[in-house]
Amino acid sequence: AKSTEKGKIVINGSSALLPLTLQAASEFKKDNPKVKISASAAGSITGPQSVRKGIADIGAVDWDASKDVPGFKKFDGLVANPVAVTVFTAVVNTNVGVSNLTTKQLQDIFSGKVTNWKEVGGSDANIVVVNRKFGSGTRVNFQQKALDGKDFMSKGDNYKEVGSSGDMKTTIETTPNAIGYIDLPYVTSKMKAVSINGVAPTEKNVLNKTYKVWGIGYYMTKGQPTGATKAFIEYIQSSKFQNGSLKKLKFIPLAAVK
Amino acid sequence: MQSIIEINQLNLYYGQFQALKDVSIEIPERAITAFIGPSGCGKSTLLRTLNRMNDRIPGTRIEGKVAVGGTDIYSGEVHVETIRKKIGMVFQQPNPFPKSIYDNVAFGPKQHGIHGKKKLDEIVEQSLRSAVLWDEVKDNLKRSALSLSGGQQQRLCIARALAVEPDILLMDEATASLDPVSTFKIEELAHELKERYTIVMVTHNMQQAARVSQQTVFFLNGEVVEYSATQDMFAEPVDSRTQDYISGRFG
Amino acid sequence: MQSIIEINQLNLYYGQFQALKDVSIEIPERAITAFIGPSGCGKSTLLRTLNRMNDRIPGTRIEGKVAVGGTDIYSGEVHVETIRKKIGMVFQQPNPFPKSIYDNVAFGPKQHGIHGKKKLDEIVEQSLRSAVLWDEVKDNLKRSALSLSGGQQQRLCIARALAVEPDILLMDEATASLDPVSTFKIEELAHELKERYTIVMVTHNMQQAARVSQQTVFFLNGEVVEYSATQDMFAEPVDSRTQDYISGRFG
Amino acid sequence: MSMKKQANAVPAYSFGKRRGASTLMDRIFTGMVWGVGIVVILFIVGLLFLLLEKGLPLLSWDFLYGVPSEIEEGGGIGPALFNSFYVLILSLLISIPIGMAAGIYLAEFAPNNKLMEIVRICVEGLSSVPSLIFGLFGIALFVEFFEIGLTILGAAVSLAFLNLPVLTRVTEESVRAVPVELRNASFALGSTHLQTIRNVLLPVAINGIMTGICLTAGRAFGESAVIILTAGVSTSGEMWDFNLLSPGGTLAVHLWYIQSEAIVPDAEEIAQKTTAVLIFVALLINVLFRVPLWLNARKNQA
Amino acid sequence: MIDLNPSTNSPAPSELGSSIGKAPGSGTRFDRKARLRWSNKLFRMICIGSTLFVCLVLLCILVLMLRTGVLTFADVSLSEFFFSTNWDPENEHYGALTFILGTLALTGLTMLFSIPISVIIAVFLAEMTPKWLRHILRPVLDLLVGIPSVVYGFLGLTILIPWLRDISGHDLADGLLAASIVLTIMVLPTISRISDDAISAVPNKYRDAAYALGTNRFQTITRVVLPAARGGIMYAVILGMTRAIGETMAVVMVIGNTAQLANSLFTPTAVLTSNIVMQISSVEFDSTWNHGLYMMGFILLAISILMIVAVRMLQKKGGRYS
Ligand SMILES: Nc1ncnc2c1ncn2[C@@H]1O[C@H](COP(=O)(O)OP(=O)(O)OP(=O)(O)O)[C@@H](O)[C@H]1O
Ligand SMILES: Nc1ncnc2c1ncn2[C@@H]1O[C@H](COP(=O)(O)OP(=O)(O)OP(=O)(O)O)[C@@H](O)[C@H]1O
Ligand SMILES: [Mg+2]
Ligand SMILES: [Mg+2]
Ligand SMILES: O=P([O-])([O-])[O-]
Repeated sequence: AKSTEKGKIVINGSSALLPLTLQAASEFKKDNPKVKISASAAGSITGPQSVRKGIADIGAVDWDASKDVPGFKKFDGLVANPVAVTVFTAVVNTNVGVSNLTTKQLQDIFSGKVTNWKEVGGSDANIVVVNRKFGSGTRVNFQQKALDGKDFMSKGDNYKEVGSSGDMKTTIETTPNAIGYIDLPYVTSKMKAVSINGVAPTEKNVLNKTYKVWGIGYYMTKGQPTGATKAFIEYIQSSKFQNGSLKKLKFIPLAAVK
Repeated sequence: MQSIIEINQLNLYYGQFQALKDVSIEIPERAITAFIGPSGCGKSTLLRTLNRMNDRIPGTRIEGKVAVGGTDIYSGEVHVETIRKKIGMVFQQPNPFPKSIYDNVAFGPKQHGIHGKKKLDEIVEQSLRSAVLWDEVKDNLKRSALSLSGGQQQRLCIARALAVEPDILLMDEATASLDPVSTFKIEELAHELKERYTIVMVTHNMQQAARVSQQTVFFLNGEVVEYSATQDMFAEPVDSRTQDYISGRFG
Repeated sequence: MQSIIEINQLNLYYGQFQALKDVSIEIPERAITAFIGPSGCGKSTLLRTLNRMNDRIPGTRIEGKVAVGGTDIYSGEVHVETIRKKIGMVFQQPNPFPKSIYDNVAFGPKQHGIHGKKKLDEIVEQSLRSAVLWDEVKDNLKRSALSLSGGQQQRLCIARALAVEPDILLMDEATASLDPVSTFKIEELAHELKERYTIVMVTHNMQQAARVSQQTVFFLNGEVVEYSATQDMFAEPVDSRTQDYISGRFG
Repeated sequence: MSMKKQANAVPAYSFGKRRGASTLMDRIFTGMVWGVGIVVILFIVGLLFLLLEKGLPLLSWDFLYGVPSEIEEGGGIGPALFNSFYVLILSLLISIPIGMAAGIYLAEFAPNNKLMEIVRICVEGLSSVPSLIFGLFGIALFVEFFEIGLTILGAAVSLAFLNLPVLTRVTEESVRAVPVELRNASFALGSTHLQTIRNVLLPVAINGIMTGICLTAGRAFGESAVIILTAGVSTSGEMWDFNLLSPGGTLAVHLWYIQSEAIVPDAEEIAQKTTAVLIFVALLINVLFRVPLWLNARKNQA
Repeated sequence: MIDLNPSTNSPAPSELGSSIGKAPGSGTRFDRKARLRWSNKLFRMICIGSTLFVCLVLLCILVLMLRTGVLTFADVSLSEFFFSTNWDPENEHYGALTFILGTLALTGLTMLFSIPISVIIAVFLAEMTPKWLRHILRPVLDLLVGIPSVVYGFLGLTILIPWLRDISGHDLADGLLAASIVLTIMVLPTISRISDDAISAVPNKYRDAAYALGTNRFQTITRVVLPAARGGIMYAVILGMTRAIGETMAVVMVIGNTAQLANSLFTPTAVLTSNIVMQISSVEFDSTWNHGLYMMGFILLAISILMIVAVRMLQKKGGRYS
C-alpha cells in the first residue's frame, strides 16, 4: 500500500547508526515514494545540533541527548526517539595474549596508568592505546559503561585517536599490541573481542543482562515528530523492521532489553 | 605628394631610457618611405608607434602626436584594432603562429569576418603568391609554419600581413633574411603596391633604400638627422653624418 | 689551403622530405667559406650538420659522412658537446637567453669551467667589443638581453659564440639584420679571425660573399651546384644557374 | 679589436671525452633523472596494481548498475557512480568558465601592480583552504542560507569553489607562457584582444590548461569531505536521478562510508571494487580530456 | 605578379583618417566591428567579474572563519592560544601552538621530499622520455590526483605505517614522517605536471643556443631551461604546497591525532587540519572549543599565505629576465 506521505527528511549525526538509517530509508521509500530522504553522518553531536538549528529533521545520536552526559550538555526541547540497541566491546590485536580484563584494568589501560601488557597478565610488550575522537558516541558509551566514567589518557608515544569505526577496525587489525573499542557488529576475525570482568561481549550476554556495555541509539527530533518524519521513525521502531533488517544489521531490537 | 602620416614632436621612453627624441616627420601617401640608421637607433621603435604596437610594451611612455589621415591615433577616439587592421606590420623577426601555413595566412581575414572557404582559399593563394612563397608551399598548405626555413617564414609573415589588405604596410627589415631573388620580388611587390598603398620600410641595405623608396629618413640615437626625397638624400645629403653613413664611412 | 671539414655524399631528410642531396664539399682551414643560394635551399640545414645541431630536430635522418680534422663527427666515438664547443654557431634568428647581457656572454665560459670574476669580466668585454656591441651596452651589462634591439641581439649572440673561443665559427646570416657599419665591423672581425679560425657563413648578400669569403658554395634545392674559390666563382661561374643567381637574374 | 686566443693555431682534432666535473655531473644527472623516473613509474605501477588487483577481476555490470545494500552481499554502486559523474560535470561547468576567465584576466588584462600581486597570492591562498572548510562554507550557504538541505547542487557548487583557485592559476600561467611574438603577430593584424585570446593564446596554452582541468577534475572526482557535508552520504536510490535537489553521495563518499562505517559483510570487497572503478573512471576522464589535444597536436606538429 | 585587391582603391588620407576614427560607419562592416568591440568589452567585464568572484569566495571563507573564530578570544587569551602547547578543551585549555608547529613541520617536510622528486619527474617527462612514454605517463600522473584521499589514507594505515613500524622499531609509527610520505605522493602529480608544462613551454631556441655553445644536457637543463621555467615551477610548488597544507582526510588517518608536540618523526601528533577535521563536527556549535577550531582554520589560511609569500620571495631572489 503506497502511502500519500510526502516531504523531505534530512538526517545527520552518528555514523554508527548510518547503516541502519540508510537501510530503513531505502525500505521506507519503497512504500512512500513521495518522501525524499537525505542522510549524512558528520558525527554524533552534529545530529542534535543540526536539529536544533533547524537544518536537519532527525539527529541520530548514540546517547540520549536530551539528558546531560559527560562532556555534553543536554539539548532542551529535543525529543529522544529510541531506535536501536548497540553493543560495544573492547578489542585487541590478535597478538595480544590477554582475553579478559577487569573494569579496573580497562580504566588503568585507557588512562595510561598501565603501559605494559605484562601488568595485566600478558607478555612483555608496550600497550598501544587506540581511542576514538572526542564526541564519538561509541566513546561516550564506552567511557560511561566500561570505564565507569573514568577519563581517557590524551597523550603519549603509544596513544592515538581515530576518526571512525572503520579506522579503529583497521588500526586494531594492523597494529600489534593495540587495544581499542568498537561496536560489536564491526568485530572481525582479525581482531579479538575482550571479555570484561569475565563476561564475553555477546548478544546473549546482553539479553541475559550480564554484559553491561551497551547503549541505545536515538533519533532526536525538535518536539514530537510530525508528518513524514514521524512516519519514518515509526517505521524504524516497528517490529517488522526491528526484528527484520535491524537484527540482520547486528543491532539488537529495543524490545529485547526492555 | 600628400602626406598620410604626420608625426609631430614625438618622444618615446622605455622606462628611463629615451628611445625617440623630438621626431617630426611626414610620410607621403602611396609611396615608399625608408627608415635607415645604425642598429639600435630607434627605427623599429618609431615603426611600432605608427600602429600602436608599442602599447604592448610595458613601461613605454609617449609624448607628442602621430596623426594618420588627420586623425590623432593616440587620442581616445580611435580604436586600436581598426588602426592595426588598416596599418599592417611585418616584424623584424619572423613570428608565424604555430598553425598550418594556410591557417597563418587566413588568420587575419577570418578575424575580420571573412569565412567563406572559397573566398579564403583565394585570399591565401593571392597573398602567398604576392609574398613569392606560393610555389614552394602550394603542395602542402597544411604543413606547420614552424617547419619552414627562416626566409620562408619571413615571406609567410608578409603574406599574412597582406591578407588583411591594409592601407599602410610597415615592414621591419622584411627582406633581411631573404636571398636576392626573393628580395627583388618583394621589392617589386612593394613597388607595385605603392600605387595603392603606403609603405614604410626599415632597411639596412642602402641600395635597397635607394632603389625602391621615394623618401628616406635617417636616424641616429633616436633622432631624425635628415629626411628628404630619396634621390636628394643619396645625391647630396645635407648633414655630414648622413653623408658618412650612406657612404659607409660612419662609426 | 688545407681543408679542415670534409663532407662526403651527405643526404639529409626531414621525415619524407630530402633537404640535402649528395652534398660533397671541402671547407678550407683558416679561411672564410660562404654558403649562398635562394631561401629554403638547405644552407641552414647543412650548417647545422657541421656541429650536429640537427640532432635536435626530431625526424631528421642523415646519410654520408662529415669529417672535421679527419674525425667523423657522426661516429660513436666523438662527444657532441666537444664538437659544439669547438665549432661555434650563430643562429639565423637571434636567440639570447632570458638573462642579463653579461650572463649571456659569460654563459659559455662558465659552463666550460671558467669561474674567476676577473677572467669572466675580461672575456665578456673582449667578446662584446669584438661583436661591436660593447659601446652600446657597457653602461648596463645587467640589463635583460631581451630588451635589446634586433640587431643588438644578433651581435650579442655573436659575442656569446666568440666567448667560448671555438676553432670553427658557423654564422647563419649573422649580419642580415645589421646596419652597414656594424656589418662592416663584423666582416672586419671575420677577416681578422680567419687568421686563426675557420669561418663558415651563410649569406644572402652577394657583395658580402664576394668581399669577405675565400670560397663560395652555391646551393639550389638541396644540391651543391657549384663550389670554388670565391674570386673564380664570381668572375666566371661554370654553371649557368650560378651565373644567373649571382647576377640576380635567377627565378 | 681582437679575440685573445692562446691556443695554438692548428687545433688538434680530437672530439673525445671532455675531462672535468661537468661531464661527470651530466652522467650523474642523467642517471639520477632516469633512476627517479623509473622508480616513480614502478611505484605508480605498483600502486595501481595494488589498488586494482583485487577489485578489477570482480567487477560486473550488476555492481556498476546496482543499488547499494546495507545487509546482504552483492550491493552495487549505480546511483553513486551516476552522482559522481553528475556532480563532476556540474562542478566543472561552473568552475571552468569562472576559473579560466579569472586566469585570463590575471594573465592578460590585469595591470602589473601590487594589488594584482596580492590578488594572486589570495588565489593561491584559497587553494590551501582544506576541503572540509569548503564543506562548512557550503553548509553555511546552501543548508543554512538557502535552506535547500543536502543536495547535489550544493555539492557541485562547493566543489567548484574548491577547484577555482587551481584552475585560475594554471590558466594564468599557461596563457602567460605564450611567447610575446605570437601575441604581437595577432594584434598587428588588427585582432581584438578577445580574438587574440580565443584564436592564438588559448590554442597555444591549451596543454597547460588541460593539465589544470585534469587535475581539478581528478580532485573533484576523488573528493569526499565536501560532499559528505553538503550532499550527504546517501543517494536517492535511483539510477538516473537528475534532480539537482536530490542527495548526492558520490563514489568517493561511498568508498569512505564503506571503509569507515558499513557493516555489510562484503564491505572489503565492495571497497576494493569501488576503488577499481574509481581509478578506471579517473583514467577514462583523463584520457577523454586529452583526445582533442592529441588530435590537435597531430595537426600542428612543428 | 597578382593584383592583390583590384576592387578596392586606396582611400584618400582623410578617408583613412575618418575610418580609423570612431566616426559612425555605415553598413554591415560597422555592425560587425561594433559587435566585436562590444563582445571584447563584455568579455573583459566577465573576466573581471570572475576574478572578483574568486576573491569574493576567499573573502566569504575568511569571514566565515573569522566571524566565529574571533569569539575564541572572549574566553581565551591571545597568548595562551598562540603560545601554549596545551590543547585540552575538556579542561579549558586552548593552546594551539602544537598544531601550528605541526603544520609548519609537516608542510616543510613534505616539500623537502616532494619538490626534488617532482621537479626531477618534470624534467624526466619534459626533456628525457621518449614521446610514447610521455603520452602514457602524463595521464597516469594526473590519475593519481583522482584517487580519493581516503584511499591514500587507507594505504598509509595498512601498508606504510606497518612498514615504518618495522624499520623504526616504534610501537606506533603514526606521525609526521608517515603523514609527509602520504602527502608527498598526493602532491607529486600536482607539482610535477605543472612544472612539466612550464618546462615544456620554454622555447626551443634557448635550448638550441645552449647546446650550440657545447654545454651538455645537465648544464642546459639546470642553467637555461629550469631558470627560464622557474616562474612556472614556483607556482607549481605553491599549488602543491597549498594542497599539502589543506589536505585533511588522508593526514588524519596516519598522523596519530594526539595533541602533543612531536619529539620524533614517529610520535603521534596533530596538525591544524587534522585537529579541525577530527573535532569540528564533534563539539557543540557555540562552545569556545568550536570557536577555537574556526580560529585554527583562519590561522591555517594565514600560515599558507605567509608560506606563499616566502616562496615567492625566495624565487625573486634570483634574477628575473622573462
Ligand atoms: N624542421 C624541419 N622540418 C621539415 N622541413 C624543414 C625543416 N627545417 C627546414 N625544412 C625545409 O628544408 C628546406 C631547407 O631549409 P633551410 O632552413 O636549410 O633553408 P635555408 O637555405 O637556410 O633558407 P633561408 O635562407 O630561407 O634560411 C626548406 O625547404 C625547409 O622548408
Ligand atoms: N623593450 C625595450 N625596453 C628597453 N629598451 C628598449 C626596448 N626595446 C628597444 N630598446 C632600446 O631602444 C633603442 C632602439 O631600439 P630599436 O629596436 O628601435 O632599434 P632599431 O633601430 O630597430 O635597431 P635594429 O636595427 O638593431 O633593429 C635601442 O637602444 C634598444 O636597446
Ligand atoms: Mg629593429
Ligand atoms: Mg636558413
Ligand atoms: O557513532 P560514532 O559517533 O561513534 O561514530
